[in-house]
Amino acid sequence: MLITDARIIKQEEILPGFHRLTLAAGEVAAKARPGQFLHVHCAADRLDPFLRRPISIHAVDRQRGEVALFYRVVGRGTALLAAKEKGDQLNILGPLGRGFTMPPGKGKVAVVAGGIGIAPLYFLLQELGANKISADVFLGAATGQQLFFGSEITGLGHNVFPATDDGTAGYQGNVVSLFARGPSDFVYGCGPAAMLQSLCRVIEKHKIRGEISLEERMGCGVGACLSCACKTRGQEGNCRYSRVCVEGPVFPSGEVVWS
Amino acid sequence: MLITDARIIKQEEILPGFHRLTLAAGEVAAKARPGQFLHVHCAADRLDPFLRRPISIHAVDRQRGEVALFYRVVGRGTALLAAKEKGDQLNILGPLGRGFTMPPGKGKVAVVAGGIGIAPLYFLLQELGANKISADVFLGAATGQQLFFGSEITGLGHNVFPATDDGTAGYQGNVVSLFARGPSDFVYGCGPAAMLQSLCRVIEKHKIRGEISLEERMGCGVGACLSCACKTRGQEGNCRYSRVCVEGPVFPSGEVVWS
Amino acid sequence: MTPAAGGMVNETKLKLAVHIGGITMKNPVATASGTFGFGAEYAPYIDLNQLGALVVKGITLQPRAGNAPPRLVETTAGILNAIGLQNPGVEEFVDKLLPGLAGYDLPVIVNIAGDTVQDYGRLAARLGQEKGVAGLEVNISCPNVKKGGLQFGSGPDMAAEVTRAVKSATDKPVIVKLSPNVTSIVAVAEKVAGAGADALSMINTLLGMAIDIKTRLPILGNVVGGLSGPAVRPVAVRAVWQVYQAVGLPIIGMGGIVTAADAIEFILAGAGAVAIGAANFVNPRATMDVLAGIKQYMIENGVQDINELIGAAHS
Amino acid sequence: MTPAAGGMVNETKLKLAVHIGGITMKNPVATASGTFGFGAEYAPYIDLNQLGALVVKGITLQPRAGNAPPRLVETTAGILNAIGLQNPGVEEFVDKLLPGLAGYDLPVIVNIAGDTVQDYGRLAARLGQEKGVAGLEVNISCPNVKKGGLQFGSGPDMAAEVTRAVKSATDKPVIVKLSPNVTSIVAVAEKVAGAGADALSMINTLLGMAIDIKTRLPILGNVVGGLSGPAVRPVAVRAVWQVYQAVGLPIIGMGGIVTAADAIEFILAGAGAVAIGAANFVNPRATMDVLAGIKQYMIENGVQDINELIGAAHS
Ligand SMILES: Cc1cc2nc3c(=O)[nH]c(=O)nc-3n(C[C@H](O)[C@H](O)[C@H](O)COP(=O)(O)OP(=O)(O)OC[C@H]3O[C@@H](n4cnc5c(N)ncnc54)[C@H](O)[C@@H]3O)c2cc1C
Ligand SMILES: Cc1cc2nc3c(=O)[nH]c(=O)nc-3n(C[C@H](O)[C@H](O)[C@H](O)COP(=O)(O)OP(=O)(O)OC[C@H]3O[C@@H](n4cnc5c(N)ncnc54)[C@H](O)[C@@H]3O)c2cc1C
Ligand SMILES: Cc1cc2nc3c(=O)[nH]c(=O)nc-3n(C[C@H](O)[C@H](O)[C@H](O)COP(=O)(O)O)c2cc1C
Ligand SMILES: Cc1cc2nc3c(=O)[nH]c(=O)nc-3n(C[C@H](O)[C@H](O)[C@H](O)COP(=O)(O)O)c2cc1C
Ligand code: FES
Ligand code: FES
Repeated sequence: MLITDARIIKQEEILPGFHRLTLAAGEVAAKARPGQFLHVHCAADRLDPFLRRPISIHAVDRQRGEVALFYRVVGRGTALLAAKEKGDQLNILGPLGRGFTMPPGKGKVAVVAGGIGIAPLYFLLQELGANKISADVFLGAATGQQLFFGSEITGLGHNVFPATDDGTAGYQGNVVSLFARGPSDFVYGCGPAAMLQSLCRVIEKHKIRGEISLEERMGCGVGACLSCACKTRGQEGNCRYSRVCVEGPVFPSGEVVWS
Repeated sequence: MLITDARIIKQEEILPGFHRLTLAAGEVAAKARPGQFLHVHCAADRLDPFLRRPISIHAVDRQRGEVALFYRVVGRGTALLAAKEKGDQLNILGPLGRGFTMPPGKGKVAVVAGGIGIAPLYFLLQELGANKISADVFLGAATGQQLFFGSEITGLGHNVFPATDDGTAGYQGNVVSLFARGPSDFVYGCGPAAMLQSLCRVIEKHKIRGEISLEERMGCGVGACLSCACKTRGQEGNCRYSRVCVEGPVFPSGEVVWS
Repeated sequence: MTPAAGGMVNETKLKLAVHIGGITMKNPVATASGTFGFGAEYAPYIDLNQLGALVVKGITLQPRAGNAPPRLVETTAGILNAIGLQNPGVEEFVDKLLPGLAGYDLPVIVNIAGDTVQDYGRLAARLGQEKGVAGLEVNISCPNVKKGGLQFGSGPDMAAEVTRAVKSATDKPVIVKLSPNVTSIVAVAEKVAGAGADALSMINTLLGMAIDIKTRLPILGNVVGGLSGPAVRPVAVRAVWQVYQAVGLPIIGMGGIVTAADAIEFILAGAGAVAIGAANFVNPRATMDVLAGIKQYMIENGVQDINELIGAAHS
Repeated sequence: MTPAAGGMVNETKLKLAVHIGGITMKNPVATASGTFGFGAEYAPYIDLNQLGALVVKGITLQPRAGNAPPRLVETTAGILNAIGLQNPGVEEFVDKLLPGLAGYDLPVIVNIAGDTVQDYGRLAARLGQEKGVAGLEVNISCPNVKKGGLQFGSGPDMAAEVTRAVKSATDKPVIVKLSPNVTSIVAVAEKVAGAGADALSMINTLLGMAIDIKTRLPILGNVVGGLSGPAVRPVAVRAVWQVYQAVGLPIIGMGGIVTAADAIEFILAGAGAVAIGAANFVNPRATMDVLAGIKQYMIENGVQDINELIGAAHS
């Protein structure tokens, strides 16, 4: 819950359109939990684009007081972010939101990432690794090139199972289908809405449990504006709109109501 | 009447807040006449600020195909312009407007500049010099430091008479009062509205002739929107609104109706 | 409606022509009145023949001097203007300006404004005689004049009366230009349609103002002015959407269009054509860039005929 | 009026307090309803005690689920929202949320909205009993709900009826929040004043919409939404200017305020206080930054008492 002018330490274009940005932000690094996000002011010198952009915390180095973001350039805000250079300041709000919880028992843990969905999951994998929990990581991408951070994830003590739409690497097809072949006891997921919906179906079918990280257009990022509504099911089965920025972005898979 | 993406060759901060910008723009250099202006897109990548900014053509080097602007940072547009660097592109529209005419006879020529008003007059002095016409140049500024281009103007074959509000250089006081001590036969003026108005009074009183360059807020810069209205007196003494961007920015001193 | 699956489009056979209340435009891109002068001002920058239509500056019966400066102030992503309908009057327009446009192959639409209902009728009668005039755009929505202007556009009945006066004075197609400064633009549109308008255009500017905190005075000579530019686009798209849903007339949509994507948003909302206003000031080739972008969108999305897109967002 | 010549101002004795229809604000900076939650959301970022007033999210009699997402879309220098008045209902508000605000030293203004005139009266009666409520802001201008909302704000008579219903149900100060989506905001303001309102606030959002050109569908779940942010500021300043000139009530001005300069523009136009809306999203400390900038302006311009600036642009 900080407003920080963080210095950019590194801006790497990992693939055209995919950037990793490393910030010097000691307090944020100390506080951040996997699944939380930063509300980033991509262009503090202008009124258009007007709003901040939510970007997950991708990796944290508490020793060095560094926080990394991993993002895809899809519009004006992310393009402005990508234009920033080492040494520039970036105004960030956060860490915000409810992150992932640690796996409840000793069961098998899986992590399912679709495309840029690996962004918050990587930080989770860092934490799981630090807690000596080894996960099966299902990495999905359009094409082999976009299977990011495979070796780093292995290095953290996890097993990587790649899937690509075009079959250029690993399993050819949908990453959820790959995961569905031998589901685990607890699953973490992040990726496009359609992928998460089918992941939730698999989770339900196999009566296991999981947590998924959602996206919605955000205004404030702090729970004040009610813009980031996502339909959820309460204890008693009644539906309501929850705020992705405060009650999420991570939700127990069973809570999310898909339309 | 060109739209050009011109390369910035030089961006010099002559004094804090006062910049000279040199552009590679051969066609513009070839066409430009003293007193004309460019309609400059200070930030082509954004919608805010939205409009172009009119800036006079300050100097031209036809051989090298270069055009220089001299401007003061007063707001967002000029601040964005000042942030541009050598090698950047600048989108310019022009040369636009009606410039100065050459002196009608063999009489004594004076040039009266108030502050940043020297911007278009310098190009005029280049042309007068090239035509072997030597002018008395009355340079006014708030303080001695801001008496720009004195030695260059002498180098062009003119006589410089400085005036400063604080007396740190030359005559202490208003540049128009200095000029009024021995008015010439034909006068060119540019500067703040109040200064031009008093210059016009002197011109009228001494029954001489002159041309002054006006400013008004501009939309299109090409005569289409009627934003840049300035009250003028026609042949028959009737008043109407003229367009500073097309009928001006240079007007015969007697045509301007001051309110 | 779901988009076509980016299929077979013959680029050379793209159908761009649209029909706006009896006026055929070779493509849907027009100029917005008051932002493009009388055409000649932009002829050095674009080939006017490539425009779908040229809508000229508002014309009144008598010459008008316009408002005292400043007439323009930039606001966030927009501009406020208070020109005050400066124009040479209809006679000088017909004598001196219209003939210059005869050489171009494009419909010339004349924007007209009056102080009284009779003025509108007289202007229509006078301009109705001119072969060079393809149609009239009736400006009942100018916020920058003391008399007339907005007053005609804000009451549905008054708007209908002006429409009838114009329609009964001429056989030329009549496009009525609506104001967004009303409680219900649909109510005005319905009455105007009932009064015989052939088409509608929208939006004129939003009433706004700006104050200089240094002088502590309003900036515009006229105190209030009309807001246009990208800032107002969402209001304009909504107006087109609502009116398209309620009224069967063709619509020329405008308000903040800068790019082809903006123009397509209007077309999907229900505009049969679009007009480019303030964007011309920034990019004198804006109309041509928008047109090129529309073509590209059609090719990429498998749209052979632009008419397929009109109102397509009403699923 | 010409500005004072930057004279003797005692910085420690700046007079910032303003009076809005019976509510004393220690400074003129409030929060805009719906953009600041119930205060707690921003407590980590600013000291709420420093605010002139806290205006909370719109409250209805019954809980409301709100509209289907997407509820927000960014436009050029603005945002469109269609939240649909999601709120826990007045009882839960009074039980769970209001007590949390008791510890703060600032007037809490509750924004209320109803489906019927009776709803407004009931809400006023219920909230009128609560000591923690300093005043009511009557939202007759929400464009994002099917029933009520804008419909109450667009007709002057309806607006007056709602005002009377609220006034007769409570002794608390009543601020009526006006919509810019009307032909004459002055006409509505006059009727509302006549019906007994203690103050006015303006503007609520402008009705707008956006269409996704890829899907060819409206972006917002509710199709249309309310436009706010810097884009609308000129419209809001104009509304304040016009109403200040015509009606004697204190005004809370809002719409696109981001900086202190923006706030001062509203105050010069006639606003006795200002509210910060969408700018909070970008800068959670926006209210505090605006307040600091107002103080600086006062010092630089020799203004000892903020009340000297209210309406000062009406020369
Ligand atoms: C909690 C959270 C965490 C996120 N983490 C990451 C991350 O780690 N890395 C990353 O690359 N992205 C992440 N995103 C997505 C990221 O916020 C958007 O890509 C970004 O806001 C787009 O901004 P832009 O200005 O570049 O695009 P815009 O120009 O705003 O939009 C580009 C396109 O995306 C659409 N769009 C924009 N925002 C959203 C949205 N919220 N939901 C659906 N469609 C949208 C627009 O309609 C448009 O088609 C996250 C989002 C949320 C809510
Ligand atoms: C024909 C012409 C030639 C010019 N030549 C030069 C030149 O050579 N060098 C130079 O430094 N400047 C020149 N100017 C002035 C220059 O255009 C403005 O300084 C510039 O547009 C300000 O832009 P900005 O975005 O920096 O300031 P803004 O943020 O737009 O405004 C800053 C301040 O200036 C005021 N302002 C802005 N534009 C005008 C205007 N046109 N008239 C009166 N007040 C205004 C604003 O209200 C504000 O107080 C010229 C103007 C014209 C019309
Ligand atoms: C400087 C200026 C002058 C205008 N003059 C007229 C006019 O004479 N008649 C008219 O109907 N509309 C006039 N308009 C309104 C435009 O035609 C158009 O409706 C409006 O600007 C919205 O489009 P835009 O946002 O693309 O500018 C004028 C607009 C501007 C900016
Ligand atoms: C997300 C959002 C929610 C809003 N909710 C309410 C509301 O519940 N009641 C109300 O009267 N106004 C509501 N408004 C309008 C604001 O209070 C304010 O009038 C408007 O946003 C203009 O101010 P701004 O431009 O500073 O945002 C809301 C605005 C936004 C952006
Ligand atoms: S973004 Fe404002 S409540 Fe979530
Ligand atoms: S700026 Fe448009 S007519 Fe001069």
